[in-house]
Amino acid sequence: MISLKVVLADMDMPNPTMLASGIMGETGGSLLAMAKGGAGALVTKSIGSVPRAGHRNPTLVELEHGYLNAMGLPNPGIEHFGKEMAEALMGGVPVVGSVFGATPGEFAELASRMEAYGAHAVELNLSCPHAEGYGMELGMDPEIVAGIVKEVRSRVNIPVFAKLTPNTHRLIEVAQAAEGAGADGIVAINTLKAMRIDVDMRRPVLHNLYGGLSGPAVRTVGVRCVYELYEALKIPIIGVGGVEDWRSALEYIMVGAAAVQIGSAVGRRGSQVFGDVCSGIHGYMMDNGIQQISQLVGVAHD
Amino acid sequence: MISLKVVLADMDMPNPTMLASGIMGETGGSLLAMAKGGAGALVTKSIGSVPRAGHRNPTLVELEHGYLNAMGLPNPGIEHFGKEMAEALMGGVPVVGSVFGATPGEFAELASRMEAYGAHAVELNLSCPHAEGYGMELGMDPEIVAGIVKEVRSRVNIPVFAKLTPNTHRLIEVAQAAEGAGADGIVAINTLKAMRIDVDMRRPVLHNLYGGLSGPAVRTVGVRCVYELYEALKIPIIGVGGVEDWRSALEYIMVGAAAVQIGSAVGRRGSQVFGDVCSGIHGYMMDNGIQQISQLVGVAHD
Amino acid sequence: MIERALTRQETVSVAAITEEAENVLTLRFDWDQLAAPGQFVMVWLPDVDEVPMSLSYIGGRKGITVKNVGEATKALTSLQVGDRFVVRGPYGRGYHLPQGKILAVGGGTGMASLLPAMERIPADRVDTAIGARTEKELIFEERAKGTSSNVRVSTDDGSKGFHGNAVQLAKEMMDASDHDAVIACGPEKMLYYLHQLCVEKGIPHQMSLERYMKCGAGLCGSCAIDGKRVCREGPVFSGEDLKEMKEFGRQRRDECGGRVRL
Amino acid sequence: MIERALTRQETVSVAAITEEAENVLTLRFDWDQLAAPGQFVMVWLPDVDEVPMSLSYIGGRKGITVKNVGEATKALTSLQVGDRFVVRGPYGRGYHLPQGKILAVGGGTGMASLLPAMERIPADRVDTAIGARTEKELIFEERAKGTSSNVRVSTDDGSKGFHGNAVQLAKEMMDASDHDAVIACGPEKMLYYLHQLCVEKGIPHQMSLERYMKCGAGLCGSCAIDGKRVCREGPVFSGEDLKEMKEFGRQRRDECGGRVRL
Ligand SMILES: Cc1cc2nc3c(=O)[nH]c(=O)nc-3n(C[C@H](O)[C@H](O)[C@H](O)COP(=O)(O)OP(=O)(O)OC[C@H]3O[C@@H](n4cnc5c(N)ncnc54)[C@H](O)[C@@H]3O)c2cc1C
Ligand SMILES: Cc1cc2nc3c(=O)[nH]c(=O)nc-3n(C[C@H](O)[C@H](O)[C@H](O)COP(=O)(O)OP(=O)(O)OC[C@H]3O[C@@H](n4cnc5c(N)ncnc54)[C@H](O)[C@@H]3O)c2cc1C
Ligand SMILES: Cc1cc2nc3c(=O)[nH]c(=O)nc-3n(C[C@H](O)[C@H](O)[C@H](O)COP(=O)(O)O)c2cc1C
Ligand SMILES: Cc1cc2nc3c(=O)[nH]c(=O)nc-3n(C[C@H](O)[C@H](O)[C@H](O)COP(=O)(O)O)c2cc1C
Ligand code: FES
Ligand code: FES
Repeated sequence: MISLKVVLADMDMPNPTMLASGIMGETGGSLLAMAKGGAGALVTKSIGSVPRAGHRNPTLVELEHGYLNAMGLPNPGIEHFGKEMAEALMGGVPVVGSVFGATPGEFAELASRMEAYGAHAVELNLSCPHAEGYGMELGMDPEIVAGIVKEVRSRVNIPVFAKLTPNTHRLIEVAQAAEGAGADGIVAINTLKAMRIDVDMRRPVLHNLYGGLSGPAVRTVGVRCVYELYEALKIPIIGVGGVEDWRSALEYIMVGAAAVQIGSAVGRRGSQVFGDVCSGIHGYMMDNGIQQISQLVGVAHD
Repeated sequence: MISLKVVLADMDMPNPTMLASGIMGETGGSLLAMAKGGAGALVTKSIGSVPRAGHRNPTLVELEHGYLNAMGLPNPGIEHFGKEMAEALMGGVPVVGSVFGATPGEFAELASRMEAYGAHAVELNLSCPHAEGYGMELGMDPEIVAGIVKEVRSRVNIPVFAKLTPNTHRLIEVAQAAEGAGADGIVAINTLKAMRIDVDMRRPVLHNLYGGLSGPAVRTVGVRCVYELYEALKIPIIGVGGVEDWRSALEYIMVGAAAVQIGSAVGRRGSQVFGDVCSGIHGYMMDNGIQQISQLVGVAHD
Repeated sequence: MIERALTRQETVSVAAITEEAENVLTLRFDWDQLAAPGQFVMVWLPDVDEVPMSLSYIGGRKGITVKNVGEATKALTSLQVGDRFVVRGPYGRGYHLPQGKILAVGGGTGMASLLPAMERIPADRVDTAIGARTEKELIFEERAKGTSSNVRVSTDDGSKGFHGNAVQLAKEMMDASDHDAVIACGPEKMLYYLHQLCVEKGIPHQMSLERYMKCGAGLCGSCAIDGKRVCREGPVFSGEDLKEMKEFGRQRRDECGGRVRL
Repeated sequence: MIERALTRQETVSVAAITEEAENVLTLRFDWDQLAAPGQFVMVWLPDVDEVPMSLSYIGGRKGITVKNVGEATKALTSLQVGDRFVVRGPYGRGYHLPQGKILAVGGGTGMASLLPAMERIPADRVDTAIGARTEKELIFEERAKGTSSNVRVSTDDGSKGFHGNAVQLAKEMMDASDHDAVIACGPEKMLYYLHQLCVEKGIPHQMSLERYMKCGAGLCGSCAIDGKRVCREGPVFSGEDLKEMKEFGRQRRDECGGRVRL
């Protein structure tokens, strides 16, 4: 019997696809819709301590090969997010609460609120490239990252994932620091810092000037990062960046990802992208006589 | 009279388009062909001290939105390159000698050989992501870069350009170090470190495992880098990464590039891409009442 | 397998301006892009904002009809002929053109979204109810007459036509003759009661909704209503879709994604 | 403005193997990709190498005809039915099918590139000269007979057919009857003298060249001949192109890009 089941740091998932943070993850209803589409786990929008409107529009640019976004971490704040979590949990798959903060204490507080709301794990956004004082600004420094992970780890009993940025040559160091501080998994990659100019208007399109590049354009960068992480770490890695079909999901799995997250592809393919990826993987396993998806994790290193 | 002429660190160019290093730059004949296609200047393949075969094939992957390459710096060696330079110089546009080495002394020696061959400027490859001991391994450290630039600067009388990597969060620091050490211009960006897996074969496609991503996929990253560099530097910046038409060239110019280099687009569009970009820019200048291309440099910062 | 192709982003310039009513005007612009009735575009005014607007004209010369309600719409309604702005799209799913006799019900700027659909249906198959608070805010009455055999108007204050709201007028028109389908766009409260009415009478219907939109492209989730994206699965939803929505007519979201009671 | 679309990379498996001569065999594989006569593919054998190979069959079931000369070709000629390899392409510009009476001249594995072109021209318009060093190395004689009204063979050692080289044989055939065009593929020295002959006789001709190829896609420049990319502007060049080449027949490049005398 072919099985796509994954146990990710104690989290039981029916399949290795997860909704990536920030895409359709702000409301309980939209999270539920992704579970219906077949996602094996759901990551919420990154939630902060207080409501936040995010950057002014334009916050998104469509490119032929992906998207550029500078949403600026809009979110209703942790206080109001309990209702959304309650709804999302009805999807029957694990829900991972993504949080962002400026200090270890803020991260830990948010994480423990997420735990209280019933989150199966917490994901620390240490990698957003377009929100000053948050995200990537912290996530490029191994010591800061270790401090945050340690504090969170000591305050919650659910798995803690650290989501990292590829916008530095220190990715591996940072990941090892997170592992050393007790992280249960590494999520890579967040978006690449990027900018688009409107030549007619002679200015950057995004109101925030720069933003984060996602989608197929970043896939080869993400796959490279996961390959390198797999050689350097013992904890599981969750691959993200440009997954849009079963082949791109398997690229990540073969370089060492225990699971993959899908974000941008939801834009054009809708929630069924999760189901489509899974049935594609199932077909591949059938054709190749593979029973457990775990048999494929890391095979590209042999 | 509309003019596309550019004076780049004393180098007179008929237009702001240059051939990027490593594309059709290994032989005099192919460099000449790019001049015929309309390039305003030619950068040679990066040349080292001795002949080098580069990595074994596959050295290139075609993607929908670009290429992944790990050529591994194949080149005939500086000794044999004089003949190619002599031929390239017949193109009537400036020829920039690109060189790579492991030490300041090696760079300086190569640069002065290039000067002797008649190069109008020298470009230091501090950014190749797939050749051990060279390129990016040096180019992420401001001190190493300053040391190399200083040594080269003291040995040649032609302009010295430093070509930098985006695979680090220290790009600005590195560029400032190069400027401080006497560089006459910064070239950005080289390719992004990346990897592609063949899912059927379950292994990386490139024989070198990882390589460098180029083409439209990296354009928004390159534009962001040039935008940041323009705010931090006084010396001219040469933009490169995903330029394929006049709009993408103007994106770079508007964020502050004095000139642009074109590499990947030569693959599918051929040498006429230079002429096409220039006539497109000419049309834009006509429509917008602009006489000198320099009037557009950096306008996206206003 | 790709559901939707890339949308185009393009700079256009104002070709003509028509004042439709107090504080409402139509900007026409030439944009060579296929669009279906009911689709919308994201309109960017540099330095100001980027906001969603229904296409009120979908031929080669397109149009948006803007009501001045805040900063972005004020800037849009201040544009002059020749001024430039940037559009991306078209986005969303529009109306499926229904068979038989149609009743089109528009409130406020809702007529902007309906008219391109009405213009693709023979006039003798279309009845129209246009609602406004007062005569001065009434729009597109003449244009509706060109594409509809029977156009009636309601005003809340009775300053013109039927004295009452658009739903009451629609009920009267439904009672007066049989309709095979209803298409509607307007304030959500109006749509909500019209939906109840249609369900009661068993008339198939489609309604175009509005939600706070950021990306417009189906990613950010800010426009979600019961997990459906107004920018992608909508803005036009069928009566069946609407029936299943717990938030329809009851709740929207603010810019932070917080719940707001309607 | 995009000159060439993206080529596809795909895993295929060996469907059939035919031994053509000593050390030369044809691998057939099903690959659903349009290809023109004269185009080539990059063939990757994981852990070994990736090398250029002309397509010797261009229908749905494609083929490459490989001569074992080194590591990659040895590995290729050791494959069994069912074994897999990866192809990308097809690359390059093939033959423009000429009008009138054609003389096709193939030396060594050159016939592999010519046959798909010959098979698109009625047999009564095609004469063929196949050159080999010795009878044992002769390939595709039977296949050529199926698509050619007159097939002649030359061997350097006289072990079969005309005793001499393919250019001498071609001259004899040109003298014997009129030809409107020549197409040819084979060792560069052969092509060089054949080109001289065609120029002398004023016969339009096209020839497929080989150079050391790395990327195959028109970027790296390793295949350049007088600034032209054999992988993009070639591999098939016209007589006019060849006339302008200073390196044709004289010089090639090694893996480092260094000049090598032919
Ligand atoms: C699919 C769709 C089609 C629309 N078509 C039209 C139309 O044809 N004509 C027209 O006049 N208006 C239309 N609107 C509404 C229009 O987008 C808002 O009036 C406009 O965004 C207000 O911006 P502002 O800066 O002028 O006002 P603000 O002062 O920013 O806001 C006024 C009110 O407008 C709404 N609003 C503000 N920003 C947005 C946003 N990004 N997305 C949705 N609502 C917003 C909010 O409810 C807010 O309370 C449409 C909205 C949607 C979602
Ligand atoms: C457009 C084109 C079409 C070709 N078609 C055919 C064909 O139909 N049948 C066939 O048997 N051969 C063909 N070749 C030649 C074939 O590519 C080489 O024989 C093969 O690459 C040799 O590899 P190897 O590892 O076996 O030998 P090596 O031991 O690596 O080299 C043997 C010789 O082959 C040549 N060679 C090696 N690698 C390459 C390379 N990457 N590109 C070009 N030449 C190379 C060199 O001249 C070298 O001296 C073609 C070459 C080109 C450029
Ligand atoms: C519109 C948008 C919003 C995002 N918001 C978040 C976020 O809030 N937190 C986060 O960790 N990542 C966020 N991301 C990054 C994604 O989770 C993901 O890392 C990235 O987009 C690459 O994956 P993809 O190519 O599948 O989209 C966002 C991405 C997009 C496109
Ligand atoms: C096949 C290939 C070979 C390259 N070789 C070199 C090189 O030798 N030296 C160098 O500085 N950059 C090299 N580059 C990088 C390019 O010069 C350029 O920085 C990069 O490709 C981005 O530009 P593009 O998108 O226009 O290709 C190479 C790129 C490619 C695709
Ligand atoms: S506006 Fe972003 S998903 Fe609809
Ligand atoms: S093989 Fe690279 S350009 Fe032809």
